Amino acid sequence: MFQVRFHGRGGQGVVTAAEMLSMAAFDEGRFSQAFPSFGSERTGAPVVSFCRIDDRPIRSREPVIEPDALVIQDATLIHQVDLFAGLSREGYVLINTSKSFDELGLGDFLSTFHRERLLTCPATELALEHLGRPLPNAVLLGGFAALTAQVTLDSIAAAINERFKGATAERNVAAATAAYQLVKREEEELARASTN
Amino acid sequence: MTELPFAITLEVGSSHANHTGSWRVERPVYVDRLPPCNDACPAGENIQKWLYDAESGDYESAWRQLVEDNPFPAVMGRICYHPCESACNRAQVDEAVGINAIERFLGDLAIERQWSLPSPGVDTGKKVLVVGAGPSGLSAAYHLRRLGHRVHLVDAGSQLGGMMRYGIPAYRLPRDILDAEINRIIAQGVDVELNHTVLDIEHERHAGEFDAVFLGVGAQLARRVDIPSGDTARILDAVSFLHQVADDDPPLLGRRVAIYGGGDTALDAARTARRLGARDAVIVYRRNREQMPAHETELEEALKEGITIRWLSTVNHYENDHLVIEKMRLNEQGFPEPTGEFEDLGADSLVLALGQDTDLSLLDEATDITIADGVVEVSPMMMAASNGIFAGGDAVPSERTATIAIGHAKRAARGIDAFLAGRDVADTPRAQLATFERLNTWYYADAERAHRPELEIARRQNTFEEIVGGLTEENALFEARRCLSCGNCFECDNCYGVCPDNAVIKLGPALRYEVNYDFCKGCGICVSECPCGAIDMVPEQI
Amino acid sequence: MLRQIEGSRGVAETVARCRPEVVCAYPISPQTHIIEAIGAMVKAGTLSPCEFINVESEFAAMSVSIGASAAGARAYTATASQGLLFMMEAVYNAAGLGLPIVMTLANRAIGAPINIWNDHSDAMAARDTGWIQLFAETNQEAADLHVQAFRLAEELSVPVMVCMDGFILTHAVEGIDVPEQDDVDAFLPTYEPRQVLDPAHPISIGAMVGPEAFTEVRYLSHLRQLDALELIPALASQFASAFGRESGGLLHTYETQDATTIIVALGSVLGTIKDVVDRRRDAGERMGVVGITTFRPFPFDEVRRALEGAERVIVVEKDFSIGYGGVLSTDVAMATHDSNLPLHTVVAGLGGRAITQHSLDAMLDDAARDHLEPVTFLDLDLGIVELERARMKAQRHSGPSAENVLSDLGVVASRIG
Amino acid sequence: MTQRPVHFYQVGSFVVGNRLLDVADRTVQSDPQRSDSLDSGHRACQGCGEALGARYALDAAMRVTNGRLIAVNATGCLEVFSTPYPETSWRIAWLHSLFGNAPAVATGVAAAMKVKGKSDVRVVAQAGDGGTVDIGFGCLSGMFERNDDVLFICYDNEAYMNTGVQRSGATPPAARTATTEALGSEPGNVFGQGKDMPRLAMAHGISYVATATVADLHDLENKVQRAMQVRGARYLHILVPCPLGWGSESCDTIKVARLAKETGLFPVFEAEHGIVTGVSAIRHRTPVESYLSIQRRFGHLFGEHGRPDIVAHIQAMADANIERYGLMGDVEQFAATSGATS
Repeated sequence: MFQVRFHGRGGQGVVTAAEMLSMAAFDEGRFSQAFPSFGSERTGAPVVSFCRIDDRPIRSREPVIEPDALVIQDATLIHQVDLFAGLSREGYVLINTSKSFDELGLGDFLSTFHRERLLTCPATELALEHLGRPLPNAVLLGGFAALTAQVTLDSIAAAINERFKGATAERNVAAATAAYQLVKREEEELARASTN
Repeated sequence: MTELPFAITLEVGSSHANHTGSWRVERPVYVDRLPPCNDACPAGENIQKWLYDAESGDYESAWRQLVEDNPFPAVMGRICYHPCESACNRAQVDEAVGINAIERFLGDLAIERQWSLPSPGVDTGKKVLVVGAGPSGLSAAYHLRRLGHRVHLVDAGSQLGGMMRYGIPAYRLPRDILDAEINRIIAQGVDVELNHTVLDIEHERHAGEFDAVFLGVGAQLARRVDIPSGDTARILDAVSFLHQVADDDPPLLGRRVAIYGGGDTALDAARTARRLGARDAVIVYRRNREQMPAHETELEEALKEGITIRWLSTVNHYENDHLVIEKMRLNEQGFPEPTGEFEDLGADSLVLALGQDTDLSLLDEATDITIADGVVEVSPMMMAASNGIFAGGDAVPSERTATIAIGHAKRAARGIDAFLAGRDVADTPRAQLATFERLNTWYYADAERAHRPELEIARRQNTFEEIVGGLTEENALFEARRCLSCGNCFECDNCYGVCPDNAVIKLGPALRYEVNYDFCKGCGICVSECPCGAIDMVPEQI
Repeated sequence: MLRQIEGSRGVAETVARCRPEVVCAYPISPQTHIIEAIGAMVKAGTLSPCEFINVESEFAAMSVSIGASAAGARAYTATASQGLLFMMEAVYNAAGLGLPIVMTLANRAIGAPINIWNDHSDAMAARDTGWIQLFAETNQEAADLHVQAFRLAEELSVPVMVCMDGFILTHAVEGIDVPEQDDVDAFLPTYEPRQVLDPAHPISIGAMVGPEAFTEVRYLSHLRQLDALELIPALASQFASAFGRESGGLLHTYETQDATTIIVALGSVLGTIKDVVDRRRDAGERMGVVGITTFRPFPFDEVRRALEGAERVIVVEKDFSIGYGGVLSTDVAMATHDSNLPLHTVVAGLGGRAITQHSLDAMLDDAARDHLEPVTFLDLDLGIVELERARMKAQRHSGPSAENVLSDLGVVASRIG
Repeated sequence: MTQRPVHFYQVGSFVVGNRLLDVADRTVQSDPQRSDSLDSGHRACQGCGEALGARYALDAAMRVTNGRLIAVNATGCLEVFSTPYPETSWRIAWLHSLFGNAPAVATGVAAAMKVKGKSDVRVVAQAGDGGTVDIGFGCLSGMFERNDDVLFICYDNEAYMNTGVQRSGATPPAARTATTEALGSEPGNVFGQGKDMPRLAMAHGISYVATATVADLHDLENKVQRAMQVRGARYLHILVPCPLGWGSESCDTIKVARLAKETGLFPVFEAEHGIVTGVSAIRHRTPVESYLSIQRRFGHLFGEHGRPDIVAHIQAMADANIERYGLMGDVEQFAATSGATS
């Protein structure tokens, strides 16, 4: 079972992100489950959502406590909320930022994790570029596909198309694809760096 | 539908099992009370009933109901002083119902449509002598014919009608109307003998082998007083004056006429004098207006026509061209007494209207008859002598009006019928009076009285044209519908509608209602909301 | 067809395929997504004929349903928590009049303190209303139960409440196979009311019944619920053969055949519990689960049979009768009263607190060591409690406990789940 | 002599069934075939105005709808005295649910009729003043606002009679009830702002609002008929005196209602879409004393320790109504509005 936890703020589509990821997995014939950390979703309030992906039916309803991956849609939450709680040493982290981990002050903390599984993605910028609105959720899913390989970019695109319609869908797909490529490039750079 | 859920769902009609009548401590009961108009009518008419018929436009039924008691609707519709209207409960709401006007409307309509009176009863073989063809005599004849008795009607005059013809001026009672209603009675098979004065009733009776007698001789003798006067002074009495006018042979009165007296006859004489051309018609009366016996309505008409009145005055003597009047004053007892003050009143003639007396000389030979104050004493059924002599009208003790005379005649006819059959008259008990307090006047629409048109004063100076016109059918109907139907159910459905327990059963047109005592809780709303007070609340025997 | 959709959507589409004729609702979290979806289908004309009525309160929602049902229409509504309490008078009335209304209850805690998150306090408050109460373990079952609920309600003339955990199910996106229209039509005949308001055959419904018949009326309602104990399994098996999956019934057993410890629970938490049980069985513990689907009428015999052979019963319930204990536990104890089977109540998940496998494991470890108290509150923070107790002891005007506890906890928004 | 059309009948048109009117023009209550929607055997007190008002209104509605009618009833006197197991007094399709939900239940019935294509079946909801202005107000307002196809009838007897005459939002000032005793310096009910339900209904802008009393059947039936001729939410407020609660004589029920109107204390009018379109003029203007003094609930205002000041206050309220609604029209008009023309 692969468990993902999304962090963000109300209005950033945190819940939708988890849902779309679950749809993407579903499209690939896998079992998945997405649900929000229930609350009265007010704009700006910290929000968490979860997604589980597995090859057998998912029964457990507990929130994701030991995530295999974290998607952090809003870097400003880093020092407010215990974002990394339960994250395994094998875990993946994708942060929506154009800064580096050191700039975010996470350098030391993350040193114990697999470096190549810790990536950033300027999703809000990409969203502004493609959608004209700062909605990073679908964009980040492209990055997530690239980072974790749990789902393909195609299924992400399919989920986006299921969730959105027309131009919005197209632009989100484009943005997600851009993010996917960006993250892929990042990975290659890291790989190159590590070989040197 | 499958069988219903237990208890929470119920079938319609199930509440009929609950007889709420057991709650009752008082029960409503339908009654018929005596309307004040009926109570007050001297002719004993069932006014409420004939108005009820008239309200629905069924004038013939109304008229037929009317002539059950009075064969002179058209006449009475003109000359009756209608005590019914004085008693009418509606007077306390707005104005009395114009009963008299409707009566006249029906009477005139009957003449116009030539409705005939109910046919005479099966011949009894009995013969009744009726002396006097005035209102009482003619009415008696009518009622006796209806009872199947043969009637021989004699009168000293040359025409039928008595005072209706000779006492009441044409402007109040047109002759064609009078003739029409008289003829209708005669057409019932009344054997008439005119210009015949009965001198000895016993002799007359035996000669004609009459089984009974009705005396309707009226009061034809004018009272006279001795007034000192010059030889050229012109003095005559109202009775003969009006009689002459009725015979189209009016006496010469001059320009200034004085009338002495305070009764209706005095007013008739004065108004007649005006119509004969008198410039001044002055009534001299020894008391004041309050004490005047004449009917108020008549007085007002007279004043309208320019009649003047010298109140509290007596005629002292009559010089050749003027009267000397002595002023009177009322003492503590309200009696007039002389003041010693005198004044003159120019007069070319003096008409005495000081009342009339009855000529009872025909009774001189009759046995066991009591005569007091110049009139014949009679039993409640108008019997004057046990051998079958009955009397009515002005000849017996009572107020002297044609209506009363007609009432006498009806009662006398019933008395005679009983006498001839050798039985007593079962006196039917009168129902309780339908008083105003019992009415719920809310339900009666506001409707002012429809008045009869009147002839304008100018035209009254020189003609004997009838003063008071009749009602149009529309107004007669309107007026009839102002009746409150006091004390008698007129099927307005109020009781049926206002019962909160649906405990009043409607029996259908003319059948009225009955109370379903299984469910009547005795709340009494039907009683309160009955417009005409035709329901009583009576305690239950518990 | 299996689709990855939100639980609320799955329920809404299923209800629509049951062809309700009058749907009215008043919004309350976490029921909103259900009625929003149905409202949209009526507006779009995909659910027709149907009157969708936006009422002014839950009291009106149930009242409109009562009128519609009494007039012969298939009526549906949905609510939660405070909403259920606000309509409670009408909830009793609907059952008393025997009107087969179906209502979804998106289970949620009852305030004060106001709390929008999931537990079973609301359903328990309606325990004695005369409604049949079915609890869904998954969103698939939640959807399927509605099809059975209409059939059940209309056959017995008893209203049915389908309970699904608020947010945990209503807002969870997972694979749901929404029953196909044809299959639903085949399974669910058109509504033939036992009694109906009809001017052609006037009757008076809703008479006042006094002591002379009230007991009988109540007893008859009881008998109808006992009939439901026969009908529900029958419908479940019919449903299974018609739709090819197990849903509904009186209860589900899991690994109970050889179990010495059996956990009894209602609703979505059963999934989490089953995962825990699987792990512990791998570790050699003989442990099983009984998930109760039909809470009212309560299937005493089936529960007794399911628990035969167990040495310990642990009832995990998301509700609590203050000053008394677990509500479900009491019913289970009634079912097993003749055997003196040790029974533990574990109150968990109140007001939306996550029931984690970790906490369940800790609890079951205690049980294994026979350290489990008769009544336990899972993850109870005694420290906080003691602080507040001390505060209250110290000063009369200690302030509102809820707020005090929050401030002791610090930023709540940061809590995960 | 002025020729006037004969438009008055012997007893005006204020009686139930004037024999001089065409049968068609008489009231429903004069009809031997009337539906008797509320039938004999009910357990209402003697002289119950509510029993009367309910039969008047529903029989009229039954005539207009040719019997295609369903009635919903709130809890209260009417419901209790009409349907105590095992007997019902209703002859129509009738449903009782709760005290406060009659408007919503009626909405449900109407919705069912609509969805089943039986829109010819009309729905009436009825309640006492408590079920209307107090506990039922929320549902009523919602029904109005949605403009559901329901005629709501309030039988106003100005207190909670079923439970023993406790004060309601419709209880008039100074009236004594079990919870507003005639004690202290301000005996009886308070002089509050009042809860003018008809005007509250008008404020919803619904198609038809009218008031009536059991004292003028023609007016009441005309209003029921007009109400049934339109669709959507409609409101009819009928004053129904309660001999028990008001301390009036059982035989005076209609008289008391009549006085309520004639004094101006209970304005009888109708309104369409929030605008007053007609009033029943006062026929014989009457001082409030004659209305108050025949009810024991106002007994404390009269006699030795009477309170003329309070009576004056109530008179002022009546005068204000007369002013506000222009209740002093001429009788002709009144008769005309009462169907008095032939």
